[in-house]
Amino acid sequence: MNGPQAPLLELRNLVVRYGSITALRGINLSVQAGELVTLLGANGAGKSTTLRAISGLIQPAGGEILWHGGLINRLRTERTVKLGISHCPEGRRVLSRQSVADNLALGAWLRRDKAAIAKDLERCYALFPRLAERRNQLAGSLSGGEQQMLAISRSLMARPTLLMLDEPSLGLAPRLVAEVMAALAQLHQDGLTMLLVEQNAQAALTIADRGLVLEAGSISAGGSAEQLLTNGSLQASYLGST
Amino acid sequence: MDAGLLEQMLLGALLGLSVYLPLRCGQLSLATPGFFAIGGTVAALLSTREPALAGSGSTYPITSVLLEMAIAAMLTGVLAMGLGRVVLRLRGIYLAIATIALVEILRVVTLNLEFTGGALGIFGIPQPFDSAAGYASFTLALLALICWLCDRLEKTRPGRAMAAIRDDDLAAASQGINTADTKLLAFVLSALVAGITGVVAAHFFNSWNAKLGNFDASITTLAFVVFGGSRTWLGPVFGGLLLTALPELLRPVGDLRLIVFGVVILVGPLFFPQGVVTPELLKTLKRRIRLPPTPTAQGGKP
Amino acid sequence: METLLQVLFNGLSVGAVYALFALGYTLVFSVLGVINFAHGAIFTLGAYFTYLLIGGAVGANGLLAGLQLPFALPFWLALPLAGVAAAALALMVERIAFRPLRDRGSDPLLALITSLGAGVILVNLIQLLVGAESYSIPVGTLGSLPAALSIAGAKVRSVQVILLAIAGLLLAALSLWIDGSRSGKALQAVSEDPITAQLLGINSTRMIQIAFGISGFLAGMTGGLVGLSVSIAGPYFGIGYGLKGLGVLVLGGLGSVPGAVLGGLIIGLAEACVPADLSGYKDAVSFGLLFLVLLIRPQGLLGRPQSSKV
Amino acid sequence: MSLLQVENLGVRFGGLQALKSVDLEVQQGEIFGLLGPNGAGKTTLFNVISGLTAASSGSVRWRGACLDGLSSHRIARLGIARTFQNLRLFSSMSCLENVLVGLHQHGRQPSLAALLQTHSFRRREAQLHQQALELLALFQLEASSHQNAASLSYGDRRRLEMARALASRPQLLLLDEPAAGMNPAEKDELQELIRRIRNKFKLTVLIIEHHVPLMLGLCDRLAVLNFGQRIALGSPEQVRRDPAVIEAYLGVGA
Amino acid sequence: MMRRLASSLAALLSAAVTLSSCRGSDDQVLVNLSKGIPVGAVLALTGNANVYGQDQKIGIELALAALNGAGGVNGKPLALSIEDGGSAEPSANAAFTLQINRGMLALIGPTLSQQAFSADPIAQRRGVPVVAPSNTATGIPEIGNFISRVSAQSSVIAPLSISKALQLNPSIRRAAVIYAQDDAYSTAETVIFQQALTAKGLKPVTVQRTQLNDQDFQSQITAALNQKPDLVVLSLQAMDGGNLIRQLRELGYRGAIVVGNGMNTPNIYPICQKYCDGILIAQAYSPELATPANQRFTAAFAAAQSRNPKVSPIPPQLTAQAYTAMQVIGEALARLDHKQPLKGLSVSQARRALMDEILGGTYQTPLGEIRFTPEGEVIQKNFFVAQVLMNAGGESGRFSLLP
Repeated sequence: MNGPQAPLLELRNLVVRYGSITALRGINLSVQAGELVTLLGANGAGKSTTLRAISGLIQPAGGEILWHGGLINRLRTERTVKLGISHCPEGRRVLSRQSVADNLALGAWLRRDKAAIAKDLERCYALFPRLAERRNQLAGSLSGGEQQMLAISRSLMARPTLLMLDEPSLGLAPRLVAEVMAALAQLHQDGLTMLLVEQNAQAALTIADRGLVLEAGSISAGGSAEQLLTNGSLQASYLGST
Repeated sequence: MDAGLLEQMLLGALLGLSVYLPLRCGQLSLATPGFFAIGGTVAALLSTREPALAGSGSTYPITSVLLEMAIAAMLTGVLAMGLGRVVLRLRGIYLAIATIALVEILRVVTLNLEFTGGALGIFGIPQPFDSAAGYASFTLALLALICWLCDRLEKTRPGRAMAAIRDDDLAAASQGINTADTKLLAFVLSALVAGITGVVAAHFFNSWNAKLGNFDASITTLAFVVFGGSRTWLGPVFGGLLLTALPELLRPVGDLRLIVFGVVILVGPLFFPQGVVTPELLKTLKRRIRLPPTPTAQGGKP
Repeated sequence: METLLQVLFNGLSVGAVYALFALGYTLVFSVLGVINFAHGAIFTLGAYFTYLLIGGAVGANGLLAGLQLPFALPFWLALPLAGVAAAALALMVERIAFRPLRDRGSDPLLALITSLGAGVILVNLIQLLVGAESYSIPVGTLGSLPAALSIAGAKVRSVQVILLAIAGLLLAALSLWIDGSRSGKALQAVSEDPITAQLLGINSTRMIQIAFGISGFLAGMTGGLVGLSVSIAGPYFGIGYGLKGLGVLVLGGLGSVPGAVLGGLIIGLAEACVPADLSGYKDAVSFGLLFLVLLIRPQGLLGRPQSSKV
Repeated sequence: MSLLQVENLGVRFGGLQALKSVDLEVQQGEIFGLLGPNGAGKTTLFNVISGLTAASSGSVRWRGACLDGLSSHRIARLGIARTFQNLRLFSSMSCLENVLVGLHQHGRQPSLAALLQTHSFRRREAQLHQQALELLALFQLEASSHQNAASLSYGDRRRLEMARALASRPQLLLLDEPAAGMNPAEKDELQELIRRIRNKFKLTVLIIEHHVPLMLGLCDRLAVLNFGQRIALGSPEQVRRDPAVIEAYLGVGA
Repeated sequence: MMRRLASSLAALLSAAVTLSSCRGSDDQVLVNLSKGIPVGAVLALTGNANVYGQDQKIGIELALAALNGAGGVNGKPLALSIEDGGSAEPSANAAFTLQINRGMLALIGPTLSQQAFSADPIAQRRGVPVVAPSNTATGIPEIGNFISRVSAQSSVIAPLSISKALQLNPSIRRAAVIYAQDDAYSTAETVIFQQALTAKGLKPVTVQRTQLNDQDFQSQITAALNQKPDLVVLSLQAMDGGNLIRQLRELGYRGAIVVGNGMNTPNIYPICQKYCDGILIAQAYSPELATPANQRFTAAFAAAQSRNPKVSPIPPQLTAQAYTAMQVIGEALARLDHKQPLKGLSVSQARRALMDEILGGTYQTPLGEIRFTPEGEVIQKNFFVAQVLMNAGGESGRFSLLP
């Protein structure tokens, strides 16, 4: 541990390759405790790859991933989850053949504190009341929006220090996007640190503290959410005009 | 190398091609030993029971062998066409198991029928060649012909359609490819190759019985393709030649020979996940030996 | 005329073995989506382990000729221990033939061949070490139990009743574990989506090992039990079950635990129903049945339909 | 007569009603958009039209003729081509070969000619290659024509899939989320491209896309699906103001 | 590019064909005696028939030791080479060819009749004497003039045991027959058994079929028992036969059991254990035959097995027949060498002359005195019917020769 000023998560010059293709060409970023940082960019820019490298699903080819200042490059996924990094994957990936309650119970797989788990379960149901109504339903029978809520809740059940979300708005009706973003804002307000990957830059920047733009495996721009929202050139090429 | 072993290797290569053809359009069919057995039984029955075919010379006439091949091809072709319509609706491992079930049913029926000789089979099959080298030359010519056809197939429209189905059959269907017919074509071709191979094998083995087309053979022939590579016809040919020869070449290690054989088929896929012969390997080889590009073989690519 | 009850007994006595065999197959299939062709060899080794643990001696033809353990365990202790040894062996097979492929994300088809290779190695290793001769567990091993039971005129060997009972017990235990326990749910999670399971902190590798371990344990126990019922017929003892087990597995539905049991019992019963005059067609009947079921229900009786998302 | 007519279409998967009595008519030459959240049934509708999924009730008509029960390759040959939401390229093939497969139905040759590689066979093959290269050029992919499709960038793969679909010379092109994963600049380009190919090839386009501004700007008419039902139909302006659409899809803030 | 590779592959293969076709003229060279007189065996040491090959290997090696111990062939030792023929035709053929190319003067094998039908013609064409130690199917010596066997066909042995059973219990009326239908030996033998039964007015009340690899016979047994038989006749191999007898007895059958030649091995003792007791067996070989040749053989066998007290010291029939095959070749070689010294003969001359010697001789073997017909069929003087007597614990037993 490098002292109190060390960021919660820091990437230094992170490089990731898939075979001969270089997906990340030296990424630097840091997330301070309590921050909501959003990672923007087009498909194939390397956003998901960044999350996968942090959670240990893929091994970086170079650079460092620091957690509380300590190197976690080579940790397997279940170890990073144990450290408090929870990765809510793209496309929701709920376990469709298990019930909502079982999905949530598996979210707390590494925890043994039964009482606290029960309390967290109630918190999730409070955050997304629709899940409570459907707790005994198979996850596969939920609508897209409900599945996204389940995926987020399931990640929360691990009681993460850092929640990483990969495109939570993907394929949702604009109305539901607003609902999910509101829930995320609520979690942020409660003090949860988040790293949010989004294509819907507008929606993400509305709730984020800071944003970074990834382009072809490198970070091309960054700044506070307000700066990015008002930056003219970014506005044109990344944020679109809604 | 001994001509007898070479002949067995060539037969292995042919069987490898028979498994390869459906696999080229993504169909894991293990029916090859069944069609092989049908071809063998046809040859065994005709050559031992049909005096008209025997000819007058000291050896059995080649023309009769060719006739047997034609009959075997017709029989396996028609059978494959009928069965294919039914089984090719299945996918992946389910198709594999359904075809294994067919092979087993065929084996049991052959075993139970009187005229196929029951457990003993049919023996005393006449010889069209007086040496193994004669067989090897004939089979080599047959293999060359079938390889040439496979090569042409891969470079033309039906071959492209097959490759497309293997990559993604829904997308292929959406490009106007009749996936059912194309799969059936591959299945029938596979059956023809296996049936014809069976005819040669029956003569070469002098005798024929139900055990020659069984479950073990299904898996072994699959190993030829997986080991050799399933992206180009050279793969199964290579796999068939090598894996047939290997147990024989390993005789000097004595009691350990099948253990070493097991190690080879265990380790092979670990080091060559795409099989030993891949299109990439061929490209690299080409660069190594600096062959000038041959435009026709490039399929007309500039 | 055979009574219906007798046919039922005959079918169940074979079917129970098929079911037990297929249970181990299906467990590995459910998590990895591949068939472990070394399963038959592990079953065989389970039988040999049981034989050795009850104090049996190795014959004259292998490298281990004359070997005999310095102790002789009662059968009831030897059987689960043989299961454990077989489980250890299954873990080795997983390590050597499956994990390297998984680490490279290779085509699952390759695992068919690597596990086949592992099976070939094991079978020939057995032959090298203990020879090809048959070994038997002594008839009196079950103590004072009568050799056969007679119920309403129908007869069944006691060994088969025990086999059936153990098959039932193991099935119940396995179902309870998979559907009722936390780790069972985690196993299901791995089988549905290994990546997500990892993201939840589930160690996929560990769960796959557990599946292989249980599968090997079941195979070893089954091998020992069948060895109690019939002689251990040399290194190829389990290979015959390999093919039949495959049929059972697919008939019941790949990856379905109750399916494996249902498939085993159905094939056992179907074979028992073949009249004496046609008994030569027994195998054709079971595979014909499998073939028909596949055509009508391509996913097997209790399997989940394959779907490809567009 | 409209080019494509969807009448009272229903699709049921087990207990799930994916489409409920949907009616649509697509006119020759128009760009028709389908909006709706994931799971609303948009892709299912595409699958029914292209023959990958069977309808449980209702029917689809193409120039007045019923398409029910036709397999997808027959439908493709009638002049309906599509792309896929999750990109279904032939990943072991080069870009050129992908497009050549798209030309499948136009490359029929006598098998004997193909075996013997007769002069006419080679000339015809060369022609097909030429056509494929032209299509690749249209989508700025000619430079990577020999590259493996799997190695292309995401945007290029999307464009290659459109090139492949166009190779069959369709009259109706079904585009399933063609802009997914593109940045706004690319989306703008795409909008232009779709208009251009519509005019060049005299196409009718049926498009699914989530990006509402793109759809409003591109489409002549739009339909909105929700839970398998059509909840709105009309011009972009009409749809945007439709209270049912705002309630179920867009939300009040939009 | 593909075409280049393809054509080089084709060239390579054609070269291999050409090269290999130049072989075979080796038969004209002189017999290579540098390592001893070359004799080959091809046995099923792997695959399903491995247990038979294993038994045969012991017999051949014992005979080799006996022959060479007695000075070999006029002072020259025999050099034996054993190759694994697997349990299928392709590997048996390959092994035969390999042995022939090595210049072997005679071959023993292969283990199974099916393999013999495939491999023997190769030896026949190349003019290599074959002495089959275990092929009992009809038609083996008829493959050609170079093929002979020391394993008597079932037709001569099987009826004896039926007569004996009826002699022991004249009240037998209902016979059930069971055989393995995928086994060449079993299917041939059951026909003989059924004819013998019919000849005695005992047409089988039921015929049940099994498969070689079957282990559970509950269905066949209960179906047979339903016919209330008082005699069960089995044509099975040792493994399945042993299992079937055990299950038959466990399911309550008390009547007589007659088994065929395939179960003539002590290997059945550990399989059916105490239930083996009392079965009648037709034998082409009896360990109790009191001739000097057999006593030498059984003593040698017992000595070889003595290092392992758990193993039966009594030789199985397959071992005795394999021993006989080797002995026949050894003695024929000795006679040949007397007439025409091997040193001066080409391989093909030696082979041809050896075949004549084999067929011309009379041999005092563990099987008793044997000779050959001109076709190569064995003429065996002694056939036996024995009854299995197990000891009290059911761990071991013996074949007690019936008068």
